[in-house]
Amino acid sequence: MKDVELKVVERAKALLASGEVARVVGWKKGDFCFDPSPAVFESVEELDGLVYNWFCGANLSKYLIEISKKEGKTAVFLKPCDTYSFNQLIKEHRINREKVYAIAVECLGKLDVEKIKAKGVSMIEDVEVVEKEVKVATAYGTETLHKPEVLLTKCETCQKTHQVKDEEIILHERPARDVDRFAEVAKLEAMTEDERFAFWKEQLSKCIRCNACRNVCPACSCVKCVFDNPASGISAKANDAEFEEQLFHIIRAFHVAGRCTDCGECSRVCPQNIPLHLLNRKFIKDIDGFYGEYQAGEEAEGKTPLTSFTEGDVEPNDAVDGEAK
Amino acid sequence: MQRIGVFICWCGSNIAATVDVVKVAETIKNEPGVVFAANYQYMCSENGQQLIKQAIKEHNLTGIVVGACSPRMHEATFRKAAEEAGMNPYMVEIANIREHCSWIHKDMEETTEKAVVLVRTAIAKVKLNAPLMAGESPVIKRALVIGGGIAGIQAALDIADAGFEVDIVEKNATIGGRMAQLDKTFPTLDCSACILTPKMVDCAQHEKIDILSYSEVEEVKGFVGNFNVKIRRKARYVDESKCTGCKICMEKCPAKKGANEFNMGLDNRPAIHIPFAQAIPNVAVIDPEQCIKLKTGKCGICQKFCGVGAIDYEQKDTFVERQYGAIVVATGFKPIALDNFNEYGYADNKDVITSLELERLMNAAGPTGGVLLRPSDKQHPKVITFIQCVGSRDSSGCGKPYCSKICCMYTAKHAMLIREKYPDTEVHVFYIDVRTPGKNYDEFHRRAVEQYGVDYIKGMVGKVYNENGKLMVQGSNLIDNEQITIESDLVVLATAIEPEPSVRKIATLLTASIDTNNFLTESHAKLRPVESPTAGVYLAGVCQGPKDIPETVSQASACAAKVIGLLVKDKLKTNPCVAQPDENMCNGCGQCANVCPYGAITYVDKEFRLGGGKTEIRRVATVNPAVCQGCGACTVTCPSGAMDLKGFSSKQIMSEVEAICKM
Amino acid sequence: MQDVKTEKKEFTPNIVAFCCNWCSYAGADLAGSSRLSYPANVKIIRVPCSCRVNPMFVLKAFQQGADGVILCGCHPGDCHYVTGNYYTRRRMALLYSFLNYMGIEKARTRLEWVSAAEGQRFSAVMNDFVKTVTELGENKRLTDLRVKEGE
Amino acid sequence: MTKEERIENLNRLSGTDVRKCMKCGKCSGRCPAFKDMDIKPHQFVSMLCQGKIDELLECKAIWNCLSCMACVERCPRGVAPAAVVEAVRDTVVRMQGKNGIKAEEIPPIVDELIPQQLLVSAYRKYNK
Amino acid sequence: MLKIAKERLNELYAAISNAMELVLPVKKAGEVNFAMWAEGKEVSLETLKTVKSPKDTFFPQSENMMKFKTDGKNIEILDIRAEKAPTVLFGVRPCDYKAIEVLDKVFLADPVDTYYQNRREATTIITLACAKPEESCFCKVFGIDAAAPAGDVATWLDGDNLYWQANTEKGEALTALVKELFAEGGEAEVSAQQEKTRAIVEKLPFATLDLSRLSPKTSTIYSMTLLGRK
Repeated sequence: MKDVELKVVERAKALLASGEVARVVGWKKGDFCFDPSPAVFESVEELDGLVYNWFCGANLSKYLIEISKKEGKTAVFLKPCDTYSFNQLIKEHRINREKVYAIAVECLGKLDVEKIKAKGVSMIEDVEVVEKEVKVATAYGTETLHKPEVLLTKCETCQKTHQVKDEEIILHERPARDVDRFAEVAKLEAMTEDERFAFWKEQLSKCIRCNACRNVCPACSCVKCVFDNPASGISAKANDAEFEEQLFHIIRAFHVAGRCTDCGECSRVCPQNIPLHLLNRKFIKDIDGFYGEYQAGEEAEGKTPLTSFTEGDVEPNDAVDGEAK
Repeated sequence: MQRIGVFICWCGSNIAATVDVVKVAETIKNEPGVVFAANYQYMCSENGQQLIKQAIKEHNLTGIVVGACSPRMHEATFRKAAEEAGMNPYMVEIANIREHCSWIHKDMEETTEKAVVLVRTAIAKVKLNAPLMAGESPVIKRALVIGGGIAGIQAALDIADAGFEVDIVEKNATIGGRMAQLDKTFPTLDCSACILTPKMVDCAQHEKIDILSYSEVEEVKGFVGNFNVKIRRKARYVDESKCTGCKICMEKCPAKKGANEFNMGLDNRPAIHIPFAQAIPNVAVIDPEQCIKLKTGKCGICQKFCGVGAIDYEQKDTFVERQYGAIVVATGFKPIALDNFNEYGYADNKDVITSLELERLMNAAGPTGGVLLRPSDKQHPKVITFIQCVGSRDSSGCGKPYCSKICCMYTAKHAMLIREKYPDTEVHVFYIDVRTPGKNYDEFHRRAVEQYGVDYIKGMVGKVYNENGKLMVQGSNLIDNEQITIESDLVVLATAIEPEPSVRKIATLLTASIDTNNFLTESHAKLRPVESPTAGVYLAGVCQGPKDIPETVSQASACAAKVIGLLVKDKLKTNPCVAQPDENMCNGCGQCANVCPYGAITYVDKEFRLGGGKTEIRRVATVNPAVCQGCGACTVTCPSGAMDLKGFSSKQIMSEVEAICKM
Repeated sequence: MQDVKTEKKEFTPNIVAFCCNWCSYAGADLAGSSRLSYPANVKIIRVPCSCRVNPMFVLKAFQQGADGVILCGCHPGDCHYVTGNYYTRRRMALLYSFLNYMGIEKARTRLEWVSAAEGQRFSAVMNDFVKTVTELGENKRLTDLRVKEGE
Repeated sequence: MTKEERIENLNRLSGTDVRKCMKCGKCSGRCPAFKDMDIKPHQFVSMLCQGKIDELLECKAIWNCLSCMACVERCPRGVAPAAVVEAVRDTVVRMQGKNGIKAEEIPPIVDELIPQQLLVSAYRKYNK
Repeated sequence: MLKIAKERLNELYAAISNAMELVLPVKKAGEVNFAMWAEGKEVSLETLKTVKSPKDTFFPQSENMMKFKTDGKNIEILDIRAEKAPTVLFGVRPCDYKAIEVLDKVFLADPVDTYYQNRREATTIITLACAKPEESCFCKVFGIDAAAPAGDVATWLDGDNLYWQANTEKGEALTALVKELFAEGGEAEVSAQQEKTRAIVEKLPFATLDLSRLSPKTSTIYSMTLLGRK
């Protein structure tokens, strides 16, 4: 992974130095090795702080909404899943394509530090991954973990490829894999109504309305969100009753339905670890079932499933779990 | 603070019978914001409206709620009354406590409670109403008539006589429609062509009328007063301006085997032909499926013999785009197909014919030159049996559930004409009920029975079968409780009629609502029978329901009156309840334009001032109020709720929901 | 059927119906004028087109104590605004399936196409829907209990 | 069983709504067994509709009906006269307490006079 | 110093919640947060940090401030502040307790927030010392001794016992209620754990966090208000 990081830093410095771009969007080193955070680099010196390691899970495309409005071009590093969000934002005229230089960067899956800590590993200093083995160097010695167990949830079912690139930095080919990303959703659908209600009631009751999911979601980037707008009738800052917990997540999932690229950021950032991706994936599974395979963000133009129709669409009364019952 | 007046209508006893109107008015009196509450027998009456006007002035009300019948009935009335009293007409809300409450619930306590809730809901909405000004849009002083039958011709003539330009778009090569195929017409028995052709000539010569024959409507955009219609001029392969109608080409054309639709396929016609003698425009047309030149490239005889060089094999469909203020639909009808009725043996016996085919056989311009001969062996039929209600009044799914209304009269006409011309012919009519209502109709039918001795048998025919050359018509005679079989030479089926199938496409183009039998639905069965719910679209003739010629003509004139009433106006009030984006919240994401059926939404880059002197250019949506019809599809697609609908804003509907659920 | 006033007021559902102005509202009027009764706890809100109904309204209705929400519109192809009901059909198909996924009984939400000429059908649909929701009982899963107790 | 119950039972057994009949007589017009019937098919429908069932229960016609369904097939209002005849016949048989027909009883009574269809329908309906 | 066997903690919780409402770290759907205790709830004292800070009990995201009755046009307001039941906040980490102190400086300073005050007075805080601080802990920088927390009652938890030391009258009053469940002693085990904890705290990466890298203006505020000033 270090070779890729070197190439990333080198390209970033070259682009910035040559003046081809006015700034570079990447990940900045945090206090530890496992907490890099998205950052804008505007000078070559700053780029020393640029990192690309096993914990760079953040999706950078959303930051380009504001940054692409600035003068001059912006270079950005996009993992395969980020490119779908990038395309979707171009389709919605939120990012100005000409002002962005997209560098497709290789990704073999990112790690989840909470899962590593949950395995009892602490005082982490460095991480190295070889094939399926994760070697975690800590103050108490080196631990070896099995990669699939500590991957970010969104990477467990990832079959994504780069959709857009002006340049690419791919040194290792990713082995193709066949994973059913709807397995969890199907499991929930198989439950009885009461079980499903209990499951979601328990999960959503944890929600503290910190809006992290909304603030990180590329599809959820309204200039003024309906929950912040008192005139909308459903504006609320806190879930003071059970209904608000459901209302917030149902409306948010509905607003991104047909536009969500399943990038998994919402689940990654939720402090209460609510499996929010299972909500959006339900809509994706239904849309695929009712109206045919559709992956948001594959193209940068055209209509989404909710702004198009066919004469023979399924009737709502019999439409359940992707089929007409 | 809102000062709201509430008026509860008794509607005579329609509401007062099951709703305690006094109690409703009392309970509503102490609703927050209500300063005046009254109830009256007839709110929509003159002094009912006077009560409103007086209350507005006296209590200087800011909004009023009327608990009465459906808003679709009197919303306009109460809005006009409020306007005359100086209040903005859109500060009026109606609570439907008749159709949705008093008429459908029995228990007094329950209906009163519901009435209070419905009125409270209307109050919740009116509190959030904003005064709206109806916009205006220009009216294009030209009408379009789709269909050139008697309905279309009559409507066009009346409109043109009022001085407005009219375009008639006719699918076939000539106008005249179904009536041109008839021999005589009831109840006066005067010859159909004699009363139709003069009107056709008037149309042709009227400087205000433009006939677009052999053409179809391709696309309709816009709305009442501003329709933009694209018309496809199908290729005739004959130049209309040159052809003089001399018919030499018809004689010379070698491809004679085409089935002559005008004579219901009973005889043939050449590939190049003029449908019938008095055709308007009197111009030939080439049938591409039958013309040897167009199919194989050989021949071209008609071009050689044409004295004026009007034939042009390269002619292609052309498109014409025109603007209209109003559209009259007069697409007419056709007899239903009889595939589901093989018990009458129509498919396997040439001598089992439909009434329209009989019209052609009896018509002088028909295949037998007006002499009634059997299609099979051209013999004169001695015994003719008529069978009524073939396919009509049939709810089993094979036919049409409705009564086709005109068959009893035209069968009586046929029976009388046959008995009069050929007195030796035996005529029998199997019927379920003879339906001849109206002026001189029953007397007409009785003449057929009493003066011309037509044998009417009450009972339906079970089946018709061929036995050594004779047509055996087996049916029941309910009066004598017998099953009888009549040996007949000719069997005439009074076939059910249905609207022209192409009307379905036109209904979608005009967003005119249409029922399951393909008849266009009128705006109100009794009060607005000739208008479609879609503003600016009018219905004439059988496209709206089965009717005979007198009714069709009167409906056509009624349409003309309505169209003239519309075209006289220079400006039309447009619906003010249109979409309105809030630029500060708009993401410019383009989703709303995807769902707008009228293309009313466009995007512009606009400069916004941020804090500290900085500004920002953002792409925002704008709505053209003249084009937007206020459906609201865009308001739901817009995630941030920037797009809202005036008159039905999200906040208003939310407050209605809250008022309804508050017990 | 004996109407016992005294016995405990057994559960009567509270139903919110969104009806489109051109077809289903006219169908409701026709049901009224033909005196085709349906339970009084169905209350109708008029919207220009079925495509005007935002999932927020459906959820707001449930929050305020509705036990069932039904959305009526023109038959696909008959919509006065040409394509309005096609979008409604997709939106509600996804919303209803999603609510069911969240454990809300599917029978509480319903969409029916009723034309202006189908007064009979409108009354039949409403009677059937009230029966279904009554069997389901009070909506306890998607509601704001404080509103219910009149807090 | 009172008369009302009998009428109600007949309506239920026939599975058809006799009030939909518009009295056009097409069923009788198609009935091959019309001549041998004392009560004609259209009369079965109208008499059940008016509740005059006593004559129906004594009539001979219920045994002449071949169940050929010619009347049902073409009725323009979707009424099924043959089903009414069958309901009456069923009621008559039940009233007599006869318990139907066993398979082994059929061979001896088969001959070319009795239409094969009659036996099949008898077996289908009365083999309990 | 009192002590009680770990196995008997449930009895302690039951005893406390008879008298007052008991709020402590409860694990629900995989996450630990402060919630009302009830029989059968999974209490998780081992989890170092709950997702949300316990200060919520004093300053919740949303709370009913008043009730009103309407009949027709007139409205009647009902005050519900007095209804606050006495509460026990159990298992508060030393750093969270410092957070509460910071809030006190804001809400209890004039003009006093009566809602906050109402709750604060009705609540007895039982702090729980840390045994295994994590690498991201920086309590030392703010003068917090992870091994010897303040609060109405201080407690320590090791393998088999919970050690209990009341510090204030409120603490004494609560101790009186549940005294019979406890046994005397445990100072030795407590001081042993304190040594180990303090040793770990020294080695933490943020032990000597240099606040100056924050802009000078903010660092003075931190030092002035937080570091040990009462």
